[in-house]
Amino acid sequence: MMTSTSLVYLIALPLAGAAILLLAGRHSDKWGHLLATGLSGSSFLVGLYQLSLMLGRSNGQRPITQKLFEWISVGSFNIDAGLMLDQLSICFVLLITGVGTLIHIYSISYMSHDPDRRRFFAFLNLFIAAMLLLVLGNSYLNLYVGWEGVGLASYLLIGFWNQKPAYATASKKAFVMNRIGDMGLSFAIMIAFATMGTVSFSGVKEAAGHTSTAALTGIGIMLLVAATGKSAQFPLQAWLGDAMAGPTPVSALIHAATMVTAGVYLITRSNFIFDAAPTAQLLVVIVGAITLMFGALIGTAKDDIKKALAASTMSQIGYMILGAGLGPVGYAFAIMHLLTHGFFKAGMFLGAGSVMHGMNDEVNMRKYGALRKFMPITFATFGLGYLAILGVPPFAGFYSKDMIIETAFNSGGSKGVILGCVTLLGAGITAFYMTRVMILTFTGKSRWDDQAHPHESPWLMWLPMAILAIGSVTSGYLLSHGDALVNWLSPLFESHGEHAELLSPVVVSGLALVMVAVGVAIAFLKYSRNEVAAVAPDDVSIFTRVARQDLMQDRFNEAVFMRPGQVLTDVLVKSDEAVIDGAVRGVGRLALGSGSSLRGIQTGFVRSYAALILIGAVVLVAAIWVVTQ
Amino acid sequence: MNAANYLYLSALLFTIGAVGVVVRRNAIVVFMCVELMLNAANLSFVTFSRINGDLNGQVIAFFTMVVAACEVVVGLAIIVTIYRSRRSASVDDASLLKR
Amino acid sequence: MTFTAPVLNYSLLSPILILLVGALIGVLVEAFVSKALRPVTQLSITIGTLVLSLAQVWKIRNEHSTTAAMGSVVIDGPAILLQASILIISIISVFLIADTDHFTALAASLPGSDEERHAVQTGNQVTEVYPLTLFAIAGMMLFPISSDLITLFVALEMLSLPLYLMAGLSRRRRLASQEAALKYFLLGAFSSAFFLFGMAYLYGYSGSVNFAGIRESVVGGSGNDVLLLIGIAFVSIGLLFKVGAVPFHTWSPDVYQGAPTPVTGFMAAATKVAAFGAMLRIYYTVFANAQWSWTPLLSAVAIVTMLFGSLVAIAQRDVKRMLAYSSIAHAGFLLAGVIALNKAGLDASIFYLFAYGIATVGAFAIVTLVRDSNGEVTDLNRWKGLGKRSPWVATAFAGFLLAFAGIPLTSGFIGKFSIFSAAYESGAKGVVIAGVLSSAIAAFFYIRVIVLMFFTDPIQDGTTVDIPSGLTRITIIFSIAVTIVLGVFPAPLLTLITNFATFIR
Amino acid sequence: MIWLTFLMALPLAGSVVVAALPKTNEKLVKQVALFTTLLVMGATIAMAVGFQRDNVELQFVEKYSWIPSFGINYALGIDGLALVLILMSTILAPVVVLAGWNESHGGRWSVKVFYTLILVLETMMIGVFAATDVFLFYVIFEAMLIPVYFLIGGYGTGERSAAAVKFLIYSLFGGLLMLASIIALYVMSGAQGGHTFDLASLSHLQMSSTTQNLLFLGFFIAFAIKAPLWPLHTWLPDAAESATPGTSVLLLGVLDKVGTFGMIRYCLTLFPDASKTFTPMILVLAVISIIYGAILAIGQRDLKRLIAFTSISHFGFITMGIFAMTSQGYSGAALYMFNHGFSTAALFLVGGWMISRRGSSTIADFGGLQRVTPVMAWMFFLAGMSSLALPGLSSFVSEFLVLVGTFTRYPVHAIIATFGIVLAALYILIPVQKALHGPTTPGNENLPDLNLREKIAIAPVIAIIVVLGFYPSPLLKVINPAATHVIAGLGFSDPVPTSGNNE
Repeated sequence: MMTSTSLVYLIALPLAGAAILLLAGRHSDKWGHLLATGLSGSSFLVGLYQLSLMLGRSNGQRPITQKLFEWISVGSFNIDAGLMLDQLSICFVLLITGVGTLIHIYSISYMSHDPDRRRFFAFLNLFIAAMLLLVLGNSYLNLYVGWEGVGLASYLLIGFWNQKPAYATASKKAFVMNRIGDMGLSFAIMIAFATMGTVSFSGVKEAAGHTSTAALTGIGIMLLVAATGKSAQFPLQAWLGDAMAGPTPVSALIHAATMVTAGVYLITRSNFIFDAAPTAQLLVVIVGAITLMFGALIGTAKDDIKKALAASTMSQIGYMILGAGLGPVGYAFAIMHLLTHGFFKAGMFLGAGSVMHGMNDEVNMRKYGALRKFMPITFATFGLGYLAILGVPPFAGFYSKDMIIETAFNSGGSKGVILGCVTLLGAGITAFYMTRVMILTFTGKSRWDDQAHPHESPWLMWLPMAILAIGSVTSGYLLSHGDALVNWLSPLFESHGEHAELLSPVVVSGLALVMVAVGVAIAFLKYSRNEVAAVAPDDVSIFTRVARQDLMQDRFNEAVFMRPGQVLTDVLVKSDEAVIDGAVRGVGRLALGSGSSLRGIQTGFVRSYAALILIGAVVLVAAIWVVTQ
Repeated sequence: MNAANYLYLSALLFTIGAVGVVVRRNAIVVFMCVELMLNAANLSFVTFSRINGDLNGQVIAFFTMVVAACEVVVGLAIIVTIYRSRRSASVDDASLLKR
Repeated sequence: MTFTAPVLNYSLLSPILILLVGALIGVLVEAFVSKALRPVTQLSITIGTLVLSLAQVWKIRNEHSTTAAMGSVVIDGPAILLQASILIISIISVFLIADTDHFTALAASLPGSDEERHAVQTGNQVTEVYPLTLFAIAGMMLFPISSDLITLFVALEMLSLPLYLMAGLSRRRRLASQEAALKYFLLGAFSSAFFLFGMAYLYGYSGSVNFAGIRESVVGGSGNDVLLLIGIAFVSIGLLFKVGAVPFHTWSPDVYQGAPTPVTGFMAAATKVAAFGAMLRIYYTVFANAQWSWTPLLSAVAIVTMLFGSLVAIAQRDVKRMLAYSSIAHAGFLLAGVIALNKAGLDASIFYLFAYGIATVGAFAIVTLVRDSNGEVTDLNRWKGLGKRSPWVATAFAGFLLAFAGIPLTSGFIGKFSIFSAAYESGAKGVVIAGVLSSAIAAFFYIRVIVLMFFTDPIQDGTTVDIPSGLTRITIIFSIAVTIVLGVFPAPLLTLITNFATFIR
Repeated sequence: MIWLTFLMALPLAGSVVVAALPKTNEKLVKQVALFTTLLVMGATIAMAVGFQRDNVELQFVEKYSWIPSFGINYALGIDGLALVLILMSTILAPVVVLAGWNESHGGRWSVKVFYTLILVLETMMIGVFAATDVFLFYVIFEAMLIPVYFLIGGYGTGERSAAAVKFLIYSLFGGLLMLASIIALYVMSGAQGGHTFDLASLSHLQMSSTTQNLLFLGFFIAFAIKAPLWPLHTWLPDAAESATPGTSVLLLGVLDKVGTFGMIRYCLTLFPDASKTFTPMILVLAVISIIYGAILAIGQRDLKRLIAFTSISHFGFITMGIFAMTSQGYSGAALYMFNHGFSTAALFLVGGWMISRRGSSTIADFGGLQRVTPVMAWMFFLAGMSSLALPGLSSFVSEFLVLVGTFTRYPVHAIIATFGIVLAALYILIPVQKALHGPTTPGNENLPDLNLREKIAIAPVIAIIVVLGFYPSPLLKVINPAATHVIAGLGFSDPVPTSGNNE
């Protein structure tokens, strides 16, 4: 592989930004946000430059690496701090830095009133750096560093307003649940090292050929666990909803566009493992399918605009995971959906942010309504994102999502049918809840109270929204035009022969559109016709209630993990004091007790002393007798 | 007559003395019992010197008497002082120091 | 039969003779010198005698002989070392005894009688304690070098009788002091009766009063073992009583507490050296070849003694009694050295005796300093916050305690290590284990005292630490110095002992 | 050049000087102490530069006869491991002095005594790692207790004397068991060609497996008490709770390392077979310590106790790495000892500052500090992150090495231990949330933030934590040769990857 010397700048620039802003402290309040934005932007430029170089090279020559220094080297465990840029990672680099920069710009205005804006930008830069390390690391261990780095950044940003206890708790929850996933990643690395003696992507890819399926399955499953943690997939999805505690730009960047998609990256990157471990691959698909329904269902019941979007994110990533689980045919489409989703979901989050901005941070959609007139640009950009996620041609979602649905159908056998139906159904439900969001927010009568003075956001905010909107319109077409992305990525995946087509693309699109139409229609009947209650009605079906509580995920975790854990902790704390320490103290008391009881021998009467001596004498004589016989 | 009998006698005397020390209360009597034990030992010395046909045993007996005499001096001094200050020669009364 | 005049090698006996002469002069001084001058005269005579005697010991250090007194004493390496130790310990103890405030003005007077009060007021202080001390020391010097039964017995009584009296000389709590004397005397006499009886049987077994003779018959194995065994058992009782081993220890706590503290210190230190010295000689030379009979018993006694001493010490509330029990535990450790029955054991025991003796005197010296209006305060609860009152005294005491506990960098540790390794080498693993265990237990109460002194706040009850007199100060400084030096650079002394200590038979 | 003796002499001389200074001039006392410790640090670094990395033999060897009659020598010498630990100790010393500038006030005795004890302790800290004569090691091992005992009992808070006694009794007990073993070794050496305490020659002793097992236990229990390993740990939380932060740093950061160091230096070297025999049992204890310590840390209400329990968990990792008998495990453990020193130091020092400002060590009494004292809050957060082994910080490297190294030979233990990292997230983030986040609790509104001295004190610690996270090679290069040497000496070699056999 070709080596490069400039990859490090991709990471170094934002990292420097974070360092400067954090160390300079208050001194950098004036210019901190500008510096951060600039650095993120320049990192984007470096990315573009690398892309141009890469385009200039032939397929085989495209991946490049850079060894920074020897990181850990003990016995046969040798890890270099090394970077690798290939067709897959460049997509992420551009997405991260591109969307990242836009969101930097957006935040300049969005956070302008926050006293800690500088710190916010420092964290954003930190995140960019960590995320880039995640996608650029040339071994699982380097990836691990970025993996937990983004976790840290996300923790810091979710808890950015951690003076609110609820927010602090949310950030903690996110970190801990992510750590569970990370544990999976470290297991995967350990197994890989134990079985293959290496943990670098290239090494593992090479060794995967002659490694037992059992080991590969183990690694695969553990990687999946990691992915579920980071990408809020079932069963580790519970943190994402609460993560909306963070400032909206954060939700847009980290919890919609980039970080949460890291799981998809991990699985795609590890294609050589999953291709060789069918069981693991099947599990991936199952997790994806479950999650996409899970998220969609939650989405239908949320009144908090950000949580609705979060649920949708969860569901969309479900699509991607599912796609990635479909093997070589699916990887490219998963990535494509990831990119398009990056655009339209980020766009919609920013839109939501802009709405909140205008409605002094009100998030309850039941308190919105008729905002179309007051914030037209927001409405427009959000609307385009809406069309994109619905998958209406020719918007981005149409290409990427339908591809996944089609591949699902064509993945063969009953599996294919089931998956296809699930994805179709998901599309329908998506249409329903997104329409609901649109209606509740922008149309109908206004339901807000007097304090709210809805107004359009300043250009610094709508400009990024506009750009992302353009992306959500065009990206799908551009990426799939002449299978651009598929061909671009194909060298990375050993593609097998195409499956027998169950349904033709046209049919799939047709079905999908029908489903969407149905979803939209239902939403219209339910919300547009009759009045929307300003407060969530209680006389709702049990289903709605459950959905409002995120399908009981928190209740479940609480009952199964937290409560028993707390009990165990209390018991141990008490027993440590009572049993272990008690035993020690017991020995002490025993010594003291026997001591004071032996004191009794010393009666003070000389005759008893003499008696003792006499007894001693007798015993001694007797003993010497016994001994010598 | 078999010399061994003298040994049995001395052993008997010694035992009587030892038991006496333990059972008697009066300091003087206790002390006399100790003297009895010493003389029991003397008896054995003499007997053995007879058995072994060697004079050292008898010499020791003399030494022992002298030493015993010294002990009497010291002993009586102590017993008398304590009797004067306590108005009692019972060893059981002297039990301030214990445990 | 013809009478052959005894041939005595006076120079070799001179250390003891000097002491006896000094003692006699002391008696005369007591009779004829005026009250005012007596204390200082007596003190100077005593010190002078001791130093002179020490000098003599130094002079004869290389002249080894078994015929110094017609074979009834033997002068050899161990003898020299032990005598020197006894003399050094005695000198620093006499410095404490010099503080007449501890001693009754008139032993003969009734406690609380006008007679006594008058004696105190007029400063009519009798000083018979000095000659008594010298007599005792002479006995102690003789005990470990005597090599026949007569001398052994006489020496035993010579060192015991004066101590009986000295125990009763306390100025305060005289009843207790007299009681101590009584108990010590009765039990001492009782045990020496056993001792004598045992000697009789040894004589009966071997037909010889001389150690060499007895040893020969033990080696030869001829003769009636029953006599030998009874002899060993009873002689052991006498010796074990003197060293205060369980179950023959009962006298020591009471006597230690009742006796005047300087005497206690002297007794605890010097008597142990003398008694163990004699014990080592007897077991290493006379009984060596009968070890099959006595090592098991002595091991058992040693184990019981260590554990008992340490355990009971935990429960003590009186510092002197605590030290008494700790000395019982140490007697157990020292017995391990006797059991070892090898060169290492001998060396270790001698080192241990010296180190322990010095530290003991130092510890009791400090006990003499903690007082209130009516004399010493030995109740540990009133030692609280001593570290605040007078840090240096408390620190010194802590030093001695750490030495007793066998913490490294103190003489106690080297001693413990050497004696345990010797015992282990001879295969007495059980004793070593018990020793380690009891050291752990012992650490308990030594540390408790340190906590009392340093980590608890003083209670205002008139407990004070009076400024040590010059002599006491010398004692304390000397003993702490020795304790530390022997902990850090024990090499010179150890080498000296190794080169010196071999019994000649 | 007699480097090691020189290193040991420096602080000792310093302590003499300090002791000689007037009690009243506290400022001068502190300055002298700080200067001395800095000097020692400089000297150590100078020595470290001269250390030959690839040489597995002991270096800077010194040997003088001390007690010939027992064949005891004053013998010093260091390998990579010892060097690393000595470096850690001597770097931590000035940090502690500077960080705890005022913690000696309000003690039972004068400031002067405090620093005298600290300096004496530093001498012993160097000696205990440098000693190559078992007797010398034992002497220092035991003597070290005394200054620490007085530091805890004299300058601590709360139940300080009880805690000090508990600490001392525990340690003495362990020490005496070790003494028994040492005596046995000594006697056996005498039987096999001359009494000696020289570690190298003792390691060649012939002994029956029973003897070896017993002697091993004697040593191991002593070290397991120091380290401390479950269930011999109960002294540590009390001690840490009562001791001053500085003392705690030296206690947990350095003294407890003597335990894990001893396991490598003495247990493995002297009793290779017994070590193998007991490995399964020890690994179980280690894993228990990891999980148990973590869970109890989660359950603590007192900040200092919490930190103490996290250390128990970390010592579990170290022990596991040592007895995994792989080069990764060993190097990981060795590196862990170093890193733990600094992350614990950071936690204790910053925690100590928080406590001294708030006047309480109950976590619930804090709250919202991030808004009141941002710098202090961030330092605490960073320290916490390094304690939960966040990648990019030093402890991650060591922890992961330990896990990987263990996994290759004992997968089950490694897997269970890995759950520790989730618990770690909890035991760090819970106090972080309670103390730093949320609304500012009444009474904390105007706590002062870190002053310049404190910033200077904590800066190097944080720097080391971060730098070693990305670039641990310098240390690893020093440790690795020793690692392979020891592992090979035990007749182990790293397990080979299984792949390739299943084609």
